[in-house]
Amino acid sequence: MAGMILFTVAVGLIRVLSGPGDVDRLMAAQLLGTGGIAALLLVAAATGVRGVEDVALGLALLAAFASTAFVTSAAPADTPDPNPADDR
Amino acid sequence: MTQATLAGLIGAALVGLGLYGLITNPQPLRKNLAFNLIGSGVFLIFGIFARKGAAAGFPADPVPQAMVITGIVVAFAASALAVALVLRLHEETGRATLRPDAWTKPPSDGAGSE
Amino acid sequence: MSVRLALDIGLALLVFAVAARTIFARGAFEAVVDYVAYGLLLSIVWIRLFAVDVALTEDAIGGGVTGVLLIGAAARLRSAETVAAEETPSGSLRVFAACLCLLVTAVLAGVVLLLPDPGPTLAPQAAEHLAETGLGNPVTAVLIAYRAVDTMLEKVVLVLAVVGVWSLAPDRFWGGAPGEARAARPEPTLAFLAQVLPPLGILVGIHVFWAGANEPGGAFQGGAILAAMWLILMMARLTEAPPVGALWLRLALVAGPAVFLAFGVAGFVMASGFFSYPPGFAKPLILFIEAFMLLTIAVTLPMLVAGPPRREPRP
Amino acid sequence: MSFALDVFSIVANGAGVFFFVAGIVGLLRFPDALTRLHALTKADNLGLGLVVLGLLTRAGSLLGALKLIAIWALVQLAGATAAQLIGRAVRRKGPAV
Repeated sequence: MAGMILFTVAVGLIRVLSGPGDVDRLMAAQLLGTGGIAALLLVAAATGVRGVEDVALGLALLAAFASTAFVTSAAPADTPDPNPADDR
Repeated sequence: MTQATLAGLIGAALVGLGLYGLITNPQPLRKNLAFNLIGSGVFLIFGIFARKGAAAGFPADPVPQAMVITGIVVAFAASALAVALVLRLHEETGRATLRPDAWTKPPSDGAGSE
Repeated sequence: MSVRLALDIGLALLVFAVAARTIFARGAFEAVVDYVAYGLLLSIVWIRLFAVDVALTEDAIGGGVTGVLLIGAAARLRSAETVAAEETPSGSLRVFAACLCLLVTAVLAGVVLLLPDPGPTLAPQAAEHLAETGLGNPVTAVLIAYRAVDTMLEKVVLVLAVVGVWSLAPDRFWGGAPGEARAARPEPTLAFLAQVLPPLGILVGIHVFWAGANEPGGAFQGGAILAAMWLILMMARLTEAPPVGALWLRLALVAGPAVFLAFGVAGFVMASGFFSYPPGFAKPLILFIEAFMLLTIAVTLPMLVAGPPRREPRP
Repeated sequence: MSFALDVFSIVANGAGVFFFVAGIVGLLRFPDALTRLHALTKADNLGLGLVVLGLLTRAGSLLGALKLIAIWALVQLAGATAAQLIGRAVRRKGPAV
C-alpha cells in the first residue's frame, strides 16, 4: 500500500521534472508533501516504528510553507509591480 | 540489514553527485545546494553506522543519530550564512558569481561583456 | 520481505533521481523546489533506518526554514542567473570532475559494503547510564548528557552564524530590522493561514519538545517547528522581524548556550565535574536547560532566514 | 469484528491510493494550471482523508487517533491555502509562469 503511494509520488515527481512552469513544480511539491505524509503513516503502520505520527504531524504543519514562500517571494514588496493594473 | 546497506550506498552516490555539482556549477546558490547534498550523503552514511550498531534493545545506535541531528542544525546555519553572503554580493555588484574579476565591474556593464 | 526490499530500492532510486535533478536542473528555482522535495524523501529514508529523531529534525528544518530560505534566495537571484550561466566550465573539466566523483563514490560504497555486521556500537554504553539521566529517549540523553559539550557548542555556532549574517549589513542599517516594511494590507488568504497555524504549531512544537524526553523528539525539533511558526507570521506580514539591536532578541539568542554553560560549570560544584548532573536531579535539569535551548533555536532560525538588517533603525 | 475492521481498513486505504493516483493523472493530463490545481486538491483531501480513515481503525490510543485526525485537518488547511495562493499567482501572471 505504501508502495503504491510511493509510486504515485514517483510519477508526481516526473511532473516536477517536466513541469512547464514554476507553478506546476510547486503543485507537484505540494502533492508530494501530502503523498509523503500518507506514505509515512502507512510505513509506520506496516513496520510499527514509534513516534512516526509526530513526524507526519510536523510535515502536515509545514505543508504549505513552500507555496507560501514562493508566493511571498515571487513579488517582493521592495520592487514595484511591473503592471499593477493586472492585479485583479 | 539490506535496507541499511542500501541507504549507505545512496549516501555514497549522493556525496559523488554533490561533489560534481559543487565543482561544475558556476552559481553560488547551486553550489550551496550541492554542498548540502554532500552533507546529507555523509549523514546517511552515519545512518548506516547507527543502524548496524543496533544493540541493547535500541533499533539504532543513538550516538551517530545525535551527531547527525547536530550536523543538520549546523549545516542549516552554514547554508544560511552562505546564502546571506551571496545575496549581499548580488546587492553590491548585481551579479551572483564567484569570479573575482566580475566583481569590480559595475552592474550596468551588462551581461554581454564576457 | 522481498516486497519491502523492492520498496526500499524504489525509494532509493527516487532519492537519487531527485538529488540528480537538484544538481542538473536548468534554473535555480527548479533546483530549490527539487531540493525541498528531496528533504521530504530523505525523512522517509530516516524512518526506514529507524532513526525517527533524525527524521523529525530533517522534516522540521528541511520542510520549514530551509525551504523558505532557499526559495526566497532563488527568487532574488533570478536576475543574476543568465550571467552566471555563461561561466559553465568546459567539457574536459566536467569529465574530469565526473571521474573524480565516481572515484569518491566507489570508495565510499566500498567502505559501506565492507562494514562489519553487526558494526561497532556505543548503544550498550548509552543504555547503561540511561536510567541515571531519567530520560527514556537515548538520543536526547546523548545530546544533552553524554555529549553535552557538542550540543552547547552547536548552539554557539548558531549564534555565531547569526552574528555573521548580521555583520553583512551596510553601516547605515546597523541596529535596524531585517526585511521590508510591513505591507499596508496582508494577503487575506495568507493572513488566515498565519492566524490559524501558529497556535496549533506552538502546541505541536511544545509537545515534540516535551515528548523528546522519552519518545522521539526534543528541543531541536520542537524549536524548528516554533521557528517555522514565527516565520509564517513574518511571511504573511502580520508581524515584522524585530530590530537586531533589541535587547530581548539578543537575550533570547544567547539564553540557550548561556544557561547550558552555566549548568555545565555548576557541575563542578554540584556533581562530579564539567557538564555532569547531580544524581536524582538530572531529568528536571535537562528539561530546564532544553527549555532555554528551545527558545534560542526558535529565535535563531528565523533570524538566519530573515537575513541582515535592511532598514535604518528608528531614532 | 476485527476481520471486518481489517477489511474496512484495507478498502479505505485502497480508495485513498486510488484518489492519489487520480490526482496525479489529473496533474499530468489536464490542460492548464487551474484545472491541474483542481485535481491536486482532490488528491490532497480525499486521498489522505481515506488513508487516515483506514489507519484510524488501527490506532492504538485515543491520542494516536486524534493525531491522525489533526494531521488530516492540517493538510486540509495547508492544501486549501496553497491552492488559493497558487491560483492567485496563476491569475496574476498568466498560465505560463
